[in-house]
Amino acid sequence: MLGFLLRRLGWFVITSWVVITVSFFLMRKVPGGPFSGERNLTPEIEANINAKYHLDWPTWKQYLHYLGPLNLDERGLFGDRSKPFGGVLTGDLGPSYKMRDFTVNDVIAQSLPISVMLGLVALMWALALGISAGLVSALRPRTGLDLTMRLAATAGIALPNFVIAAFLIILFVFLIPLFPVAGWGTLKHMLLPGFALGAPRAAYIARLTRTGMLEVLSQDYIRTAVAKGLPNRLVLMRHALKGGLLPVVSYLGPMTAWILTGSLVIEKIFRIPGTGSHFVNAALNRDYTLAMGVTILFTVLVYGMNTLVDLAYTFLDPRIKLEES
Amino acid sequence: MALLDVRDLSVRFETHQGTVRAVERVSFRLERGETLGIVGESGSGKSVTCLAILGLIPSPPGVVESGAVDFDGRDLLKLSAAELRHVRGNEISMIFQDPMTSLNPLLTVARQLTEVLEIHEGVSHREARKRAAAALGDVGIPHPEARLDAYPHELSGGMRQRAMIAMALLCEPVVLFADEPTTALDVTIQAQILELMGELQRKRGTAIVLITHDLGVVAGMADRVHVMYAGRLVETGTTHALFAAPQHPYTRGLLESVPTLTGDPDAELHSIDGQPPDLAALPSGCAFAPRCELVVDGCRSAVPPLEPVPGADPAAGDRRAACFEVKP
Amino acid sequence: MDPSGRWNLHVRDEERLLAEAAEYRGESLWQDAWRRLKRDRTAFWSMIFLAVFVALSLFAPLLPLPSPIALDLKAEPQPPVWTELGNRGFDYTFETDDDYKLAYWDLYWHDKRLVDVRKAVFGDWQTGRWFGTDSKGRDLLSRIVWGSRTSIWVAFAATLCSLVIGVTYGAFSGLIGGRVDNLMMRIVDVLYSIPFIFVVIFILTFLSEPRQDLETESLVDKGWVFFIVIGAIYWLTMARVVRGQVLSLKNSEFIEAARAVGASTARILFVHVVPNVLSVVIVYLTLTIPAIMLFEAFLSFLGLGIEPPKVSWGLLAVDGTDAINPIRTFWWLVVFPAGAMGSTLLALNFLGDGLRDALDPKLRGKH
Amino acid sequence: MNRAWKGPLLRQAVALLLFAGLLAGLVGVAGSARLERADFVFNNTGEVQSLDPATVTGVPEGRILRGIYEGLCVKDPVTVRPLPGSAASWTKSPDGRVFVFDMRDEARWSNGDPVTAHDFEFSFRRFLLPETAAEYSYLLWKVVNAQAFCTGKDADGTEREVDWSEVGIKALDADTLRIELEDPVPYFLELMAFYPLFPVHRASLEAAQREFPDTWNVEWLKPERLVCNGPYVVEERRINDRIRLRKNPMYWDAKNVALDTIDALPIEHWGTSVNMYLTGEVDWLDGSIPPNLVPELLKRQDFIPKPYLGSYFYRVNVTKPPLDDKRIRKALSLVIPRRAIVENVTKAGQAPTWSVVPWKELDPENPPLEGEAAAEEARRLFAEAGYGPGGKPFPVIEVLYNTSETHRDVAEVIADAWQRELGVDMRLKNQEWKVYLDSQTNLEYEVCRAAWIGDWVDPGPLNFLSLFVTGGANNKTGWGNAEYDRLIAEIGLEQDPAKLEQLMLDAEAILLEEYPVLPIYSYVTQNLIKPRFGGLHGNMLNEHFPKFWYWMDDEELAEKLADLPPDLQEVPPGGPSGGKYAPVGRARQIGRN
Repeated sequence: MLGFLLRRLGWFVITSWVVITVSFFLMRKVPGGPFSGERNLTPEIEANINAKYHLDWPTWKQYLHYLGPLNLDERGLFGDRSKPFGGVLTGDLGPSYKMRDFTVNDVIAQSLPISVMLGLVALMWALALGISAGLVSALRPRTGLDLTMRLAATAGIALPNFVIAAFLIILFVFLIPLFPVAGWGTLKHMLLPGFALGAPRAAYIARLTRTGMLEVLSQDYIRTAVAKGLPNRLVLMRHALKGGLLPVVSYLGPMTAWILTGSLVIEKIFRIPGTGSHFVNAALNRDYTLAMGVTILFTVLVYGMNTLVDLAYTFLDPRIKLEES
Repeated sequence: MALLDVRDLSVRFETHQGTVRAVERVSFRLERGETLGIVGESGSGKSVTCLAILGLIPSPPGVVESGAVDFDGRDLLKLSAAELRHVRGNEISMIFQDPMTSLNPLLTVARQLTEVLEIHEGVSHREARKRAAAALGDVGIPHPEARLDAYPHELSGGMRQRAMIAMALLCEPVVLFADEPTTALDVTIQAQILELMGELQRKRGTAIVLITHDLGVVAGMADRVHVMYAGRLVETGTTHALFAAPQHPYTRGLLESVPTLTGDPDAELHSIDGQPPDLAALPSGCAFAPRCELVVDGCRSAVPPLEPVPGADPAAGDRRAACFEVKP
Repeated sequence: MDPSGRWNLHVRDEERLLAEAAEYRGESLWQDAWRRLKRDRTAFWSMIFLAVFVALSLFAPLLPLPSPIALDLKAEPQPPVWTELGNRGFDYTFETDDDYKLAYWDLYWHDKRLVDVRKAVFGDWQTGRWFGTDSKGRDLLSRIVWGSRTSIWVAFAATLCSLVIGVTYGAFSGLIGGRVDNLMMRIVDVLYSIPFIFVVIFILTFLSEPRQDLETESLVDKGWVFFIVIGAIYWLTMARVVRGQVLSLKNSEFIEAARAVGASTARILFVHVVPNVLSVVIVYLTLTIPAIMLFEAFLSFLGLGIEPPKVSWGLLAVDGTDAINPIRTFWWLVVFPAGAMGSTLLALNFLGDGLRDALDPKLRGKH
Repeated sequence: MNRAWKGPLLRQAVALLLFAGLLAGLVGVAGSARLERADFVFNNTGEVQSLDPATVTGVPEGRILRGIYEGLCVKDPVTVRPLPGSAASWTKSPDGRVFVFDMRDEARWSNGDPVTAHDFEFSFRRFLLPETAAEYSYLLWKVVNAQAFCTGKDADGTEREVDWSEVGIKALDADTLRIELEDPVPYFLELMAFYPLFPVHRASLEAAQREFPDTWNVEWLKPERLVCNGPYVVEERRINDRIRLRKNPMYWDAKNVALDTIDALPIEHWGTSVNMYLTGEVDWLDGSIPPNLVPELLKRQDFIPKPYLGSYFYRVNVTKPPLDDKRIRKALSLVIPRRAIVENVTKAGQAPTWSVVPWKELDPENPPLEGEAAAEEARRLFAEAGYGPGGKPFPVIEVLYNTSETHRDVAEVIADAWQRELGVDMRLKNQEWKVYLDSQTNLEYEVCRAAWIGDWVDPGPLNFLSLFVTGGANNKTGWGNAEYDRLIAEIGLEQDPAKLEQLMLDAEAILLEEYPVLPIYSYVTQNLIKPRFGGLHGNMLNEHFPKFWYWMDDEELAEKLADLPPDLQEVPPGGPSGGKYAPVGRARQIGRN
């Protein structure tokens, strides 16, 4: 177990380094900078700004500066102590260029809990809708109920989520005033966006559930369970469900990543201050540090979630050993 | 009266390739405490027969077309789902071929054993656990208490089959279907398991239906043997009589293809040419006709009925065969 | 004694059996799949539906539709009219290449010929305002049909691209195995950890870098390049799936048996591996196309999608959602585009499910 | 792995605990984020970049900063002319070069410190310091020696080190600030009310620098540390969620401030913004309205567009043949269907314009050519330049615009007209914002969409004319004209309003002859605001001042509605029915506005 985690950590470090390096240099190659705007800056002012944020340094120097607690700044550790930040290795992701009153750490600390909440609500919707649709489809194929559930679950990947969100708002805010139109704060605020975000995932979960259940139901041990005289309910709940839902568990890792980066549309429409919008806005605004920060966050989350999923697997499936991922 | 009386059981499967007649008008009786061997190749319908008796044929595509199964004054084929559940695992148990896949890999042995008791006898979890441990001990698993919390993959193949047997016998059923119980095991383990089954049978008087393709197993265990081919019974009799004087050419072929210690080690082993028939497109006559050395014209047009072997020793039990060429 | 139950089998039979099995897998896999697909009515009708849609979009220039770009500025979008079947309003003449641009945009040569045929057959007759018009007076039906070209074909091209990369990479990794396989899969892991949306924005900005010369001179369409590049990003999953399939096949008994009886590598590859991988790939195809179509819509939402005057379903969907609100709803702007997109994607998904079932070896023989 | 962990009981317990924890977290987070609705909520359209007045440039920032700081001057909410702010009065030398501001004695920072001339000297110095990197620092370059202080160079490029003592900004005492300019700046007092020149509180800034040597430039702006001198202070700030302003009790004119709390929400999505207005969760939208809705909104009492000092135009890259030919540029301008665009695309009452100076009244004697006449003239010019039927083939022209629906729509209409009337093969090119800016600056375009909003009302045209001096940072067309440059320079020096007017007309005439830009329409403000809300007026700069905001009571509302055209559709008025007035009472509040 320890060995597994250490190996994972090793790969995580390598992966993050590659990701950071690639993104860093890629970002500097993109035309436009964080401070270009509708009003052109005179060269002198631009020089002032570039000096302040070290954008006048050669890229490799900026890169080293970004990476680690290296004292490259003449105003740095031994200067007037106004160094902008300590580098990724010290856990400091630097100041945001666009939201200048916040450090990237602030931005993530403020938005991540909200995204996690939204993600959880979305996850619940997706699981509830997806698993029930998948079960119906596996157990009662080709019935009216099956078709209805499949339609409901598949609708999520049949329409862009902004269309779904727009329909939801018209329906449940204006025609039947059940929910607030947008914003964040109470559980009521979370249900609609959570649904809109979870709906596309429901379709995948339904499909995974269905396949997993079909696979499990064709196993010999299900026949054994029936031959033992167990009632259907018990056969399903105790013997089939656990194995049938294993594929869903392994899907949770990638799903987290999707919910974080894919929630931009939902965040915009429902005005939710989550991380999703930073992924796109940081890139569009050329907010170098924020963009790097969310990239690193993403890598951490993807790795963390996948490791968690692997750990969960050992709990759910006693046959699996943590040899190597 | 027989403990279990199967009459004219027919099962078909509706598949895209057409109707597969897996079991065709099979009748047999099982007496209290005896062991009945059913022998045949894969696909001859022997497993389906057992599954049909317990109502375990998946439907669709399976359909139990006709027949009756008298058990304890009830027709098992007409029982409601709840009544049938009460029979399964309680009065009639079943052991499957592959202990590897027949035990749920995600649940502990204890869980899989105790649930039988909890369902059928409504005992408390603690009590069930105690009895499960005892049952594991009975089937010869050492340190049963410790084994209870193991997962199936942590047991060896033989241990697993022992656990399966323990599970099947927990509620002391009167009939045990053993569907190829030793096929997936090593030869030495096979013998142990068979011995165990025999011992338990002697102790509890359970009647066993032993399904196998292995004539050696049948010879050692069964009181009587039924041979199946392409969904039909082709020959019946006591083990001794059948092995001594096989009547049906298929039975003969089976016996000749078993190597014996006493035979000539250099002689080429006999084999039955050809393939088992496609059950979806059975020939109109005898299903064995295309492979039969004794085939005559009549074989290809009519199905030979299962009739008493003329002149058989009455001590040979219900000695019957389904072949036109059986001569007195 | 052979534990598999084939106790009456002799070794010399094995080769013959294998040949039969190979035939069974290679040929009758597809027959079997086709038959099962036909049985799954949802999937079957989805397929028919898609075929019709694809044909419509392929032959869009042939259809007597109004111009998808001709502006007819009015203060508001016009609602559908179902009383008028058509009118003689298609008063374009197509003599020089530039003439096509008035009614359409830069068309490919074959599309221009189709337009000629349409003009010859229908003259200036065009359909009426069946689906209403958008906020700039353009015929919505025509835009949906022409938009399907962008959406369907772009998604198709992107998927194909992801397929080529993914299958090559995955199969290579799986077949070689060992350290190379390990390394190649690690690379995929690293790529998975880069937020997808970043890569897209990078590509986008690189593509929108000022390089008009290159674009006007060549026939390379930015939109196509863009979506093909997107396809190139979608290959990660494909590579994993294919590798998994190849690995499991590589170790499967029948391949080992084929190798044991001396079948050549090429034969093993084409008779045994390709058909099996192909089934996975086809299923993946029906799932990736919707994903890319939705992604196109997402980009349109961000305003980064296809460029006017061309249309895509994503663009229409974005315009449509702006048109539903409590003050004033132009329902046709959202109902028709969303309907077209939704039904196509639903059909693709149902077809994907159906194909999955039909091609799944585990489910073979059942239904 | 430890066997004990696999015991079913323990695993169930762990699962249960995890689930319970999740649930608790869910409820916890859900509860903590709640805030009571503020007295007034508006859509600030985007996240505020910073609360540091020196470094910000955007419209959303302006809306907030005008609430929490007060410059030497403030602006009249209706006319947007300068009024006394932190300075109670001022004197201007006859040559317009020296201003002496007399500070308001009762002005206080939110921590009770008096607002002094030294605060302003400190703030202006900070504004000009290179380390501050203020984007707007050029606004003060006309102050004596300021440019050299800021950039190390004089206007003519000679390098020069300058000490602050040599710069023409001096606090003579706590009460008096003297500013000396090199050349007169006609709009200097308006600058003093412009948000980049708002003051910052020196003591709290320096305290933060001592306390957080690394991160002070983030820390000193945190709501709990930020000291302001405006009518409001920042109470709470959540990224992408809201900025909550609370009335500043220390503000010198607090008795005239009506609202206790104001929420500014950064709603980017237009549909959401309108939806929130309609459900009453937001009281004011400034723009951010889907164009499709505009015709419908124009029928309502709460949407009354007013002229706005902004201009929408197309820049032409005059360095690219054939666009270097002014006949071609003029022809392109002639056939732009301006009326169709404002009526059917923008729809909110924007006015077609033929000059880059917005809201220019047309000469009734000599109206601009339109319709078929314009098209004919354009074709004649094209033929004259050697293009058109029988002439040279005209190359493909690319219209560059940044990603936005309105820009796309306008571009489509214009491209359609050019294609139809002149046979010019148009290609629309959409670039993501930052790339678009880059392309414009580097002249990597042929025709591109642009807009400019004025910063001051007097002299208004100068906002726009000064863009196009040769080599100007915001010229971006490659166009230059010596006579034009001379005229613009003279405008700066001219003190006589009548002569000033004439100079501007002369300069404009050159632009109208040369067409480096193709004017399209003049902006209107698009404020969707609850009818009950008072003190917010649609002025030329669309600048609004929280200090004056209040809610009307029913009586005043009825009076206001009676003044509106009677055919307008009635809408929910919003706000508390009893209104919400400043402590001085209703009569004075209304009287003041």
